[in-house]
Amino acid sequence: IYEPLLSEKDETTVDIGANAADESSDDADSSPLPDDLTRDELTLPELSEPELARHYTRLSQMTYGVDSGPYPLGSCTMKYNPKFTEDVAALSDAAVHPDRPERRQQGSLELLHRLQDYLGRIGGMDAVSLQPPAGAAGEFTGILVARAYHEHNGEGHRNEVIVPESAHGTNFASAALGGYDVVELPGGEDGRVDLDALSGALSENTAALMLTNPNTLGLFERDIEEIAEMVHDVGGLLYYDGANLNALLGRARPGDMGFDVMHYNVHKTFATPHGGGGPGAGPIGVAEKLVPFLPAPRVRTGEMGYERFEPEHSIGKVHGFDGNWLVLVKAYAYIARLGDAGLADASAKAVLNANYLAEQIDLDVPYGPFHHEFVASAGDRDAAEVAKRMLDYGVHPPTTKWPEIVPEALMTEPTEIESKDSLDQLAAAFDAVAADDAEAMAEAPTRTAARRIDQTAAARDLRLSWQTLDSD
Amino acid sequence: IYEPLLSEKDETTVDIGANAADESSDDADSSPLPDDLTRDELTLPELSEPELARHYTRLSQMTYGVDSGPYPLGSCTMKYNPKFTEDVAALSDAAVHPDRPERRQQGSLELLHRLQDYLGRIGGMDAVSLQPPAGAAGEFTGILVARAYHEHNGEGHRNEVIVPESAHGTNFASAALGGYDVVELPGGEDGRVDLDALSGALSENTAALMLTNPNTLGLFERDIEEIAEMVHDVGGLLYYDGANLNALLGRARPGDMGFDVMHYNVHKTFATPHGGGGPGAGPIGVAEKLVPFLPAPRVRTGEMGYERFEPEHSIGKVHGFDGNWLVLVKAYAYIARLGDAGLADASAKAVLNANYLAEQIDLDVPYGPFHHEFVASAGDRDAAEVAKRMLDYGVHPPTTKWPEIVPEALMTEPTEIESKDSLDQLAAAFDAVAADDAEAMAEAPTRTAARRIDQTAAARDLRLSWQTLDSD
Amino acid sequence: MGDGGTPVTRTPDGAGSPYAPHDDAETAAMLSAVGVDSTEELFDVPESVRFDGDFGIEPRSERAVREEVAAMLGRNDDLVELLGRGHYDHYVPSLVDHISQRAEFLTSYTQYQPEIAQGFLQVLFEYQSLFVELTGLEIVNCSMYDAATALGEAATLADRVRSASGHRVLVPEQLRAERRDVLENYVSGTDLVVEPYPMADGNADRESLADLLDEDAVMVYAETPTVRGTIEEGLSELADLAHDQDALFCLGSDPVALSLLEEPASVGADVVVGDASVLGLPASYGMGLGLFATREEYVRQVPGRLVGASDDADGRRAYTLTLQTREQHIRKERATSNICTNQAWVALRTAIHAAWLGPSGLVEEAERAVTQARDLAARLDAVSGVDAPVNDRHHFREFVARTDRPADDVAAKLVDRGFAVHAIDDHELQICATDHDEATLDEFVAAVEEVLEQ
Amino acid sequence: MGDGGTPVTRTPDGAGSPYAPHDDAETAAMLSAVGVDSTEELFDVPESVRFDGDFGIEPRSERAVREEVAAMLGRNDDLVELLGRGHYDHYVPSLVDHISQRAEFLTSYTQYQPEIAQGFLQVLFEYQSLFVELTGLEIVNCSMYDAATALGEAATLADRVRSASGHRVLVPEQLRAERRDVLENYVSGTDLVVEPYPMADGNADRESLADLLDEDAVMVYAETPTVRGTIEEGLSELADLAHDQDALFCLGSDPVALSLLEEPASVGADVVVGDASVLGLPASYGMGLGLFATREEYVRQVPGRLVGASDDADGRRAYTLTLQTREQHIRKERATSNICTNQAWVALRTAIHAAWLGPSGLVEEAERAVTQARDLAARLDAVSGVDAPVNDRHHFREFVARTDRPADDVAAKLVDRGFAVHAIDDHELQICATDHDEATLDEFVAAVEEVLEQ
Repeated sequence: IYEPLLSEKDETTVDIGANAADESSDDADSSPLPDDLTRDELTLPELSEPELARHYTRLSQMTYGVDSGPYPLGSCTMKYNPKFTEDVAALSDAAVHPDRPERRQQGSLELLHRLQDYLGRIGGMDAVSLQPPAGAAGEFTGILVARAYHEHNGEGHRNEVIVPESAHGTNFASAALGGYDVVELPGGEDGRVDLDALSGALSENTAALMLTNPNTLGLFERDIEEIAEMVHDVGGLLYYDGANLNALLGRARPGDMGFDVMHYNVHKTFATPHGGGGPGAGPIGVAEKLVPFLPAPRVRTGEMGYERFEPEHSIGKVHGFDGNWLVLVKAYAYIARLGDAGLADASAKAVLNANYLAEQIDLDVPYGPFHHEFVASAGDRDAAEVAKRMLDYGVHPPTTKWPEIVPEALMTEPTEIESKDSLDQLAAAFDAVAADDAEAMAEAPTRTAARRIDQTAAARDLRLSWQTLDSD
Repeated sequence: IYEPLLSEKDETTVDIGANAADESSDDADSSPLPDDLTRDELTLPELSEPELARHYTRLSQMTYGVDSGPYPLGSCTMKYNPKFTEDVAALSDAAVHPDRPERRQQGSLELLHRLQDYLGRIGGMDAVSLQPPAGAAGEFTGILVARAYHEHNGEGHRNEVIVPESAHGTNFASAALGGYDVVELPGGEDGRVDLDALSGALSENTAALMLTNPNTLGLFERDIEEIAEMVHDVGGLLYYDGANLNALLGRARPGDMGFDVMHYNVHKTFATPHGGGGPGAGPIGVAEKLVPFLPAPRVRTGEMGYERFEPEHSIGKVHGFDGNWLVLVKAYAYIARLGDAGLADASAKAVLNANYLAEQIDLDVPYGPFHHEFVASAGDRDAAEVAKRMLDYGVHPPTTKWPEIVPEALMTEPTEIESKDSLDQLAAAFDAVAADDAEAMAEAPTRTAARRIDQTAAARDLRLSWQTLDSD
Repeated sequence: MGDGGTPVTRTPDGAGSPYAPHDDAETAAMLSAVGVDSTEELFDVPESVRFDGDFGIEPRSERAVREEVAAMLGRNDDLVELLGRGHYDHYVPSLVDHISQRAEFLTSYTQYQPEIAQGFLQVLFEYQSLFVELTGLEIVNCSMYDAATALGEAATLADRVRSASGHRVLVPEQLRAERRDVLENYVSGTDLVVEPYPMADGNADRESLADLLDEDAVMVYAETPTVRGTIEEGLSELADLAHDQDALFCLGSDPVALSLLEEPASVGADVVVGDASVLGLPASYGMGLGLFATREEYVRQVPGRLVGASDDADGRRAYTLTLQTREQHIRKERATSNICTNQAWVALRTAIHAAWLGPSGLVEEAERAVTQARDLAARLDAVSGVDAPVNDRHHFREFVARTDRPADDVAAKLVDRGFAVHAIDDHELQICATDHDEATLDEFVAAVEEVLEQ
Repeated sequence: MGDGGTPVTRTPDGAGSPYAPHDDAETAAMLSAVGVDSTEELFDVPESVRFDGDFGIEPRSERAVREEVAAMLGRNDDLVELLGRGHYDHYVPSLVDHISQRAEFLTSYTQYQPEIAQGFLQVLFEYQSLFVELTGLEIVNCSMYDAATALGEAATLADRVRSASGHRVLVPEQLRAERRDVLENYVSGTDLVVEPYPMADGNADRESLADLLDEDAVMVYAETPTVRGTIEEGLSELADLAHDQDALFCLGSDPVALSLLEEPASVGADVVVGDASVLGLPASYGMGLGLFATREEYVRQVPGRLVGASDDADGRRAYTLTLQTREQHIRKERATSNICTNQAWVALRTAIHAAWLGPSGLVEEAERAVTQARDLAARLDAVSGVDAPVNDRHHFREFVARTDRPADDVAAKLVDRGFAVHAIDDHELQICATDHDEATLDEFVAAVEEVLEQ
């Protein structure tokens, strides 16, 4: 299976000035702009629609998605993306410009207002901003809100954000982007936050503790109330990373646990498609005291209907417009479809699936009890090789080698969409790989569109565009 | 690659009477019908949408379409199906019931009226009926119209329809379904109609001659005017099988050649998708003298706008409603997109492609000059085995073993949508197979989802439903 | 001005097919390889029949065509359709659209090369199996055009398989006229004649039918639900009457009704026909999907395509078209039918829709079709000047109501209020409810009240 | 009543997720394997933080949600939008929708396992290559969120790569306010400060900028087209001014404009940012696609994902994410950015749209954006009470018009006539034309005449 690049199919050079569209002008061959403002030529593939349709159809077939089979990437929450949400987002009335008068975009504003409300209820937060276009953007926004809060209270000296070592990498990066020093918190022996270590890390310089709950081992932080109290006692804020919220829907709410600010990953918890890496959306929710600092605009009901407004001490903006609108529409549709009971059942089945799968596989699975995910250990195998070999069994492997607290980690999150049969097949794939010999592992994958790809060469000899390729 | 049957994934029995939808009734468990009118139970797979999405996505990937690669099935005209025509057919205003008042379906009637008009101009025919839901249905309809015409003229004795041996099998079957005796006309040495043979076949019993032009060898019937005169001289009618119309758009029109009645295969010439076997649409066009016999209803403009009417001597109906509406919408969109010049270019490139490909391959290609298709001979190879081996080269093979006038025929119609590169690859596949050894041929295909399938066993040991399968 | 579109063509004069990929250099190279100077030389068409006019069809951009058709079809006024009589609007789940639009399914041809068509073949095999379950009959083909043509094919099958010669095909006098018209045409090339038998209160009048039947009868056709929406109550008796004369008993129905009603095989049906697109397609201006099921003994006389299970060279189960020797492309004028292109893609949609509903959903839909018709009829019956239902039967989806005022006039006034119903007789309306929500039906009942009170 | 829908759930109480496939028997078997009696036992949540309320969100059927959202969004009135200022409506060809809806693309994740993601990786590689051609820069990442966040990332990149320390980021005083706001937030964790430089007649005031620049400048940002739709005329000079102070020159543009205008690399751009979704998305309420391109020397400082070509074990070319050590999931707080989820699927749509247009189509679109703005401005200029364009520059898509009457009032009256334009100042309207057809623009000009004559 090999599909040539578009550039290998055609290369056409258009001379600028020779292709003027305005044929009614005196000189049909002249560009509408003076030469010094234009390029001389443009060279790109010029292909017909049938050729393009085949190109992209073939490429799609060389890509594995949730609709291809199990996709148990830990912390990524690869749920089924209901087809109807695509039709909802494709409604022509959704295709409007945000600068039209507010009176003439009441539909969009209403949807945003309702979604703000839904997310607030689900997270137990007092207010929600839908603007952040991804989870990491939500983290960054939350950090900015926390910083604005501290500065507003004359506590601008707080310069540290505490992040557990098992946290998602974005937590560290988002805190750093927000100007904070990151204090890494070592994990406790039970895989959860070590209260002593936390105590040692907390200080008058603590701006916030960022926590994922359940954490990346799938473990609920049982001491969450005490943690919240400790953080609040030193004047810090408690941040909830929503990546694992699918574990708790209807069972516990970050707001009720004492979190002051959180982000939601709607492309995880609320099943909007991951799209090969994005777009997602990372709305944030905050407790009352942080509401005045939220990004602008938010949406509220006014006398004329729905309207935008700027919170009193708003941090300003984190996206050029209102965030990833189409994603928000899909998230609304998903939440509306499931309702209370559906959301609660999604979590129940997600947690059941993780526990069942952990039970079925032969590998060592330390810690527990698990919620939506677990981390198995490949033992004396290289987890990355195990993953490659799993590809040969027709499934997507787990997240590998992370969190580092488990040696040769296989971080596994089946989500609620897998049936028992599917989990049994997935377990069989795990076990088959565990039984494979070293040669099979080293050779893997053998049944995929491409064999093992040389990562080192890719990074050493950078070829990042077709312009860099030798014509081979 | 293997995907279990739905029935192998789940089997759920619903007891009738235990599942009443009307929960407000006194007895929620009772069926709304008396027992003697209902079945006792229903057993079918009960699966969730994620499971179904995967099932069908996987099955789709085990299916080769035009968007997968070259599909040069002779006489099938596998053109690219423009994506936008799907969006046009999916318009919610297209989803109406035909029994609504005519005043309230002016949009649908206008589209049908315009399409009648377009097809009439393209075929050079005086009137068009859009009702036949497929090419063979069009043939049958044309035969009924011809019969009605003869009967109306007191010539009900005419009981023979002449069909060249190289004609599509549907011609024979449609004429027979219309109650006619089929007179098979042997082909001439040049692959075209033998005028002497035709002369011998024609008589006062001749109702019609059915002709494909260019014929299934891709050859234009150069003597078409003489043929028409001969048929008309004995009082017969000349029928045009539109399967190969893609060869002539803008170059020649059946009406101008003397044909009295024709069908159009919109799923061939006008690029509506074949959908794994249908639906298509087979509108018929007729010369003036046959107009009163067309199926009812047709569409015309009246005082109140567009209206349906029944032609004076209408044969009645050949479809329960108005034919394959969604297909007709797509055909309209395609014709409107291309216009005169686009249609003419489609034929030019279709003919160029066939001639170029015939030139490129190593196999013997008798007869000529070709229009949109040619028939190569596999020589001492079995054409069916050649086809199986071509699958291993990633292309769809031609139609095989037909027409029988060419030994081990490979009837090849690339259509205008293939690029030179694509044709070169297709030629390479032909030639590679020609060079393969007997073992490779016998083993083929080896690179497909299924290996060679046992046709004999399928017909001998009929298993036509999952109910007949042993649980294996 | 801005059209957001690619140029109509890649040929220099702006006049070619956007779906032909050739650029000038490629065309030139190909012409040279073929040995001609222009594509026109390749057309072996005598000058005398050359077409040198034009069609007068202007090419438009993709966007322009989309807007043109949208505007045109926009002239189909917004109406709540309470229409049925053989064509029904149902909500079709998004999954059906998304899967059926996948190019592999949509753009493939008939599965003549099964090794690269296993996916579509399996779907068709599953479609066949679904209807084996619903009908109890062993043989289901993978599609006819619609219910009417399937009925026509049933009659010619009856003609072929009946041991003794015979001529009469008996059909209900109350039958959608177009369905009978199509049947008449399908048998017009045979010796068969179509004759009506009387109905009693919406269902078959068994006594009259018994009187009409003789050994010249080839087939008896009945429907459940009938064209008036009634559920036929004496299917076994009808079958017995037919079988007593060595005639085939053919039943018309649909997959939603069959999910709840008696299994056709168990009441003696030899053939089941009907419109299967009540699942899979929304209202589509009458476009349908012809269901055709029959007994195993007639398998070699079945029209249309059959998918069978077999094994591949590795011994794994695989699917293929089978018994193709019945078909026109092999058997020519001795084929069981002329059908070639069928409705496979609609069958795929129907199979997906049925699978999405599952047996629970199918039964639920069917029971709703009964209760909703019953309840709506009762509500209309309460309106002064309306009697509903006219027939003292169980109904499915639809029913006939009698109006004191002329039905045409009532229907016209309802249309002005946004509701379309059938006016089938001077004082008879026919009303069909499928997925209409309660609020819509409330508005409809209110509109009927308003119109009748005028 | 009829809803045409599957039951909300498969759980017996009618209250579960329709996307969880478990039936009761399966759930029971799984619970038993795990060794608990109910799923609730699996939640290791202390009682004190257990949630025992409800959200108050009613589940609805698929069909009900579709209808609800359609009705809700229907309250976005029908308007002809002549709106731009950073977000543009373009016709998106059907091919883009059909391909991007293919489940393999839509439902896949970041390509951490490249062996089963070659297709998406190749599309992203082609996306990168497209912008390498359009910008002349060697490095293009495969997406930021939007133009504003890409600008923010450009500033932090400048901060990282500049040899000497410095603090000032100079941006046009005429800049979409939200874009500047985002930039301010992106640099708020650094020592950088954002300062405006003056504009002269819509373009950068080079003399004033030269006066403002000193060695403390880290980056100079300019746009072409500018927020007012003018085409910047002195890009090389701006770049020289920046480079004279060892500052990076960052240019904001978009793929359609870049198809016609000077190649950024050739005028000295070090970074190009912008909104690439002018291809690929129609108006989407501001949702976009952040373009980010830069010079090869900064490749290890680039934010976001990069796809590179490599070889697989069989020696065939294959694609993979590369240089991931820059990224947050490996480098944590020392990453070049916190971005993880990006806009890959929009990038795929943009790549398809651009490929569909091809170079001819791209240049044609760009030239149309120039001539259409020019012609529309001239027509409005002929209206009494309107001067257009205000800026004596070449324009791209949009331009500013001065109105004698208050702009707010004119805009409001135009909205009442169905046309939305920007009122950007007391007497300034901004008007943007993309794929509007001639008839629509005629109606718009007539509406302006009508409003101004009142």
